[in-house]
Amino acid sequence: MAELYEELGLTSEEYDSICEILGREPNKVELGMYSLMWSEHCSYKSSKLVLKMLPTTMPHVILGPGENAGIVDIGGGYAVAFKMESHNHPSAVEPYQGAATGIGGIVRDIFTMGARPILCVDPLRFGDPSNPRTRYLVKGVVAGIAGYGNCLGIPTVAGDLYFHPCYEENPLVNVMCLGIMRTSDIIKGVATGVGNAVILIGNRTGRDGIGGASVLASQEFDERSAEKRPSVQVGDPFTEKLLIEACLELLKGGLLVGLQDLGAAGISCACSETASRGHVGMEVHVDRVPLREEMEPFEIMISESQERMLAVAEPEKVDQVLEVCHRWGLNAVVIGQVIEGNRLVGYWYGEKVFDVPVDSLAHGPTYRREARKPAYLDEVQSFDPSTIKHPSDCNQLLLQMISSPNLCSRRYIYEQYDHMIQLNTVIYPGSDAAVIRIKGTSKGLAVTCDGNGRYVYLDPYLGTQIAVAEAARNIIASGGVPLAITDCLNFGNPEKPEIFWQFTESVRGLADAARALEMPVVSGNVSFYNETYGEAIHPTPVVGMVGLIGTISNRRSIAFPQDDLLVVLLGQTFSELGGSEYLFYIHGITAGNPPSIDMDVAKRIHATCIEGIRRGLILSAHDCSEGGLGVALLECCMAGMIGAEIEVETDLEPQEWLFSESQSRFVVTVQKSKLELIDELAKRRRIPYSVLGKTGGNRLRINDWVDLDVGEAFQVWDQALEKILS
Amino acid sequence: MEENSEQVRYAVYITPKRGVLDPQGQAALQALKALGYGEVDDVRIGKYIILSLKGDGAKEERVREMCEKLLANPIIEDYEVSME
Amino acid sequence: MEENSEQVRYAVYITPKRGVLDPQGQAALQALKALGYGEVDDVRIGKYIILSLKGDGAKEERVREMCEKLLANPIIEDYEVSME
Amino acid sequence: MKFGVVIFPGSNCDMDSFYVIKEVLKEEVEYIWHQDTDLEGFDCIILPGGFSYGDYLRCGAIARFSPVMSAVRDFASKGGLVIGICNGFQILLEAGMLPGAMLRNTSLRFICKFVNVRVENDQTPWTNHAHKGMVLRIPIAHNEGNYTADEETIRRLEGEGRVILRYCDEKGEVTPESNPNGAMQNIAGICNREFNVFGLMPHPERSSEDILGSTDGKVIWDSVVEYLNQKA
Ligand SMILES: Nc1ncnc2c1ncn2[C@@H]1O[C@H](COP(=O)(O)OP(=O)(O)O)[C@@H](O)[C@H]1O
Ligand SMILES: [Mg+2]
Repeated sequence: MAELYEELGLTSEEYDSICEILGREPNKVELGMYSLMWSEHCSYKSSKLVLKMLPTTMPHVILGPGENAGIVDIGGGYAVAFKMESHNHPSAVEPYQGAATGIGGIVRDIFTMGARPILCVDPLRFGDPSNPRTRYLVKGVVAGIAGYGNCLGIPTVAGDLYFHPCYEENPLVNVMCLGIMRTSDIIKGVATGVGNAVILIGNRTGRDGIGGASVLASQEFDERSAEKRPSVQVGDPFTEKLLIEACLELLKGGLLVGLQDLGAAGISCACSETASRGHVGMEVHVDRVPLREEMEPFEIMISESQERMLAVAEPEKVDQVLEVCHRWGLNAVVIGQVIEGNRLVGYWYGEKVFDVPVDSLAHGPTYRREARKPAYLDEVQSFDPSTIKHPSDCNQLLLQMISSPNLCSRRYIYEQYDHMIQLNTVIYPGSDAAVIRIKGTSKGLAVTCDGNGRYVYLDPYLGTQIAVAEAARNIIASGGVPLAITDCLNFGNPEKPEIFWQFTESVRGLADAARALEMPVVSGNVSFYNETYGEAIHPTPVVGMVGLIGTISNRRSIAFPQDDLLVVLLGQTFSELGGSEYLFYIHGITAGNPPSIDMDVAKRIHATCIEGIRRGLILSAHDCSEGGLGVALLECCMAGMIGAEIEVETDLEPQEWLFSESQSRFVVTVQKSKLELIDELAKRRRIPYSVLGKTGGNRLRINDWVDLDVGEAFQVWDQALEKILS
Repeated sequence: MEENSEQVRYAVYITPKRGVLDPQGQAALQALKALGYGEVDDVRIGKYIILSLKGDGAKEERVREMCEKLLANPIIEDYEVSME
Repeated sequence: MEENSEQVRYAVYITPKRGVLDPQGQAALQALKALGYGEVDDVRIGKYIILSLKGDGAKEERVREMCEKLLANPIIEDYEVSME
Repeated sequence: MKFGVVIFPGSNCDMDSFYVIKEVLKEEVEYIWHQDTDLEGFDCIILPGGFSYGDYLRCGAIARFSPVMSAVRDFASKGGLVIGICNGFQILLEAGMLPGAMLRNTSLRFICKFVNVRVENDQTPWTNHAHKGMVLRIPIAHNEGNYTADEETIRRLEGEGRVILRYCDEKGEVTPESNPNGAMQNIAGICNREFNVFGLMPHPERSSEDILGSTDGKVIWDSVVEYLNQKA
């Protein structure tokens, strides 16, 4: 055993500590279980301490991080559960199945809490789209998300998509799911009650995703090692759909004590986590697990076969549980029971094959990693954008900008997702946040995700604050009030001090911004080791945000709604081209300081927009972010096919005015007669604003810089992604 | 499309790799059992591709290449090629 | 799952009927051409189904029945059956 | 008047159809489990959209063997109304209750978006509230809506006025550009010879409320209600 641990990714200290915990050397099964459960992915051993910085409690938080998903009270007896996850590495290996099983995993995290999943969100990052492999990955990933999510009948209503060469070999496929439930229906992933049955529901177990631990097999089965190869996980959305319905029915019928999805580290993880949360022990009869092929106990315990759930039920309810599962056409087998004490004990045809303390598996080691500011930062930050030479034709520049892979329409993607099913989507993808109505109430939810890796690369603390602020603006522009955050933190190898510094700074930015905007972080995920040949991706925290719309008729879209409205900019434009899409796309530069953000100003501008919408003064609103004001204005025009006449005076260069990515800005429309009220509002909150012009016609004119036919611009913007990808 | 004397046809058989989940096959298996075909033990569903190639000469190498590059997904599928 | 001496395997080949549009085949044809396989004249994509049946005796009739009933759609597909 | 919404394993628009009948039309509606065979008391059966049995072998191929389907066939042969939406349409085709078959969309991609369809026959239980030539804006959401049939079948469908909906542009012109999936003759919905069985790819339940951006789909529901009221 001793020589094996390293191949399994354990350090010698970790191995020693396992021996100490057990008072002996672990056997093969135990070693396999510890190696998975103590992996970074399952144990958060590098990130745990840093994540403590995040604000997680507020009055409306029902359940914070630590469970399968965070739960937030939205009033009226309803709560929402949501979480974001990464499926980066599986998607790099097999884009369709990797992305598909990513959706499968995150959806299980939600219904396992008793919530019905009502939407998914898919933040994506890929390499340079001129590379054929990138295009293959994009198409595969999008088809995988569509293939799985559409079959489940869960609308994918939002997402984002960035291209940068740093993601070439290591694309990011993050997925978020949100579910809704009555607050009284919440169930936890906990095992309690000695004697209660442990039931495995769903797909048979195969050698899926056993990965590194397969060395345990090849040690003994060299001649058969090819057959013992782990399999790439293949998604089975049909079974997952049945699982959703069966589990929700079980919960509704009050038949379960606890419910837990199976994800990474499979049965080992589900059993040890539920037992640990319930402060009990558990006995597992590994031979009872329904198999797809012949497998050894260690393989069964760590297999990551998809579409499986672990339920805990009182003995007298077991028959009913099995009946419900069978009616839905699902396998369901009692594989063990809750026992006294604190050990997880496994049997294989009566013979004991593992016996470990539950908590030692469920809570791996904790590390305080070294952090060191990376050397590249001084260099990239010292770049001065005012030294670049601007192309002079702004009209052409704006057209070029809206056809950039990072700014063009995402229609090609979201049309492949069923974004309407469940009859709740009332602001479709393509606006700022998506808006979902809550049937039976007058309320709605706004959902978005954001995370500009370039900003975070250039300044992890500031860049992450911006991600939070931008997400909040998306929510607000859609008529919502930000409620809570989930996140997916995608970074390189945390054992490298420079990476760990990025991570720490980024989490500090997330924490500070969340506190400033008074939002809790209720769930999330950390994905480390996003590196290829020692080259890390841009540090990429992705923020998922949920907002509440008190009255659904207060939802707003970005589209200019009619002619003859005033176009007003809340906030102010500075000369801030550092880290901008303009620098990246037009000049091929990723450098400079990202735009500054003053959280106090941000808060006041946010409050102004919220109040303006609530009082019906603001008729449309659009967050101004990547691509700057020029792009934002054109997007408002294209969304409603209505032009605008913009006249402004400014000390900025036209290109700066158009493409600077200054924070805390909204482009809004108001009736001329209501301008006074907007003025009052702005003065009261001491925020800068300016009237840019008015809507109307079918052209966007900006000073003598820009004069574009909206319909023609639309064609360019709308078709760009499909062209780029074909 | 038109068939000429110089056309050769290859058949490509693509199957899910051993051990890889085959939800399609499983669904068909269950359906067949429900229809009374209890004798069916297992169903695996793959693809059957017929390629018509112009000209003569040994083509099999090229067809294998096409499989590797496009037609099959070697990560989860096996394939075989035969001349018709 | 388990293989035993009494198992027989049948292969079913399902192809799009002549004259019926085959969007997948057409897409593969275009993609192959774009990849430089100009020699490809036509691609038809169908299904390759492997059935493992218990017991012995002549099964082919039963397998044909399964095709008629479930595995193929006679409006758009042809099928062939062969013992492996 | 009572509607029934069939739940096949994998159906996922069942709740949407149910919701619209109950909350928008305010009519009586019940779910029907795929193993049930008693359709006594129902006036209209809805085979909803979704991915019955995952659509794994072929869309609708496995669902057509559900016990409920023989009951639905009997129900239809006695003149009961049956509407198959999206996957429901595919099931009706596989069951032979409507002619033809579905191929994959020519783009080989799932497509979810609003499309325009033109009403081709307003003398049916499904369209009596519409008028011929009327353009309805209704969403589609499918992978395989590329309708195909042999020439003879198409001729018959056209000749007997059984093509009920056709993809068209905003002005009602039937053009190749307005055909989202490659369907023959831009066919979006057809009926059986008796006009009591209707299959369509667009989702009328998704366009029956203002808040969802269109109420054009409601024309179909209103027609059914009107028809059933007249019959009663
Ligand atoms: N991968 C995706 N999947 C689904 N919708 C997407 C995706 N990427 C972008 N969208 C949608 O397109 C719109 C524009 O996205 P984005 O430019 O990221 O918005 P913003 O800049 O306002 O955050 C949003 O409605 C977003 O939800
Ligand atoms: Mg954004």
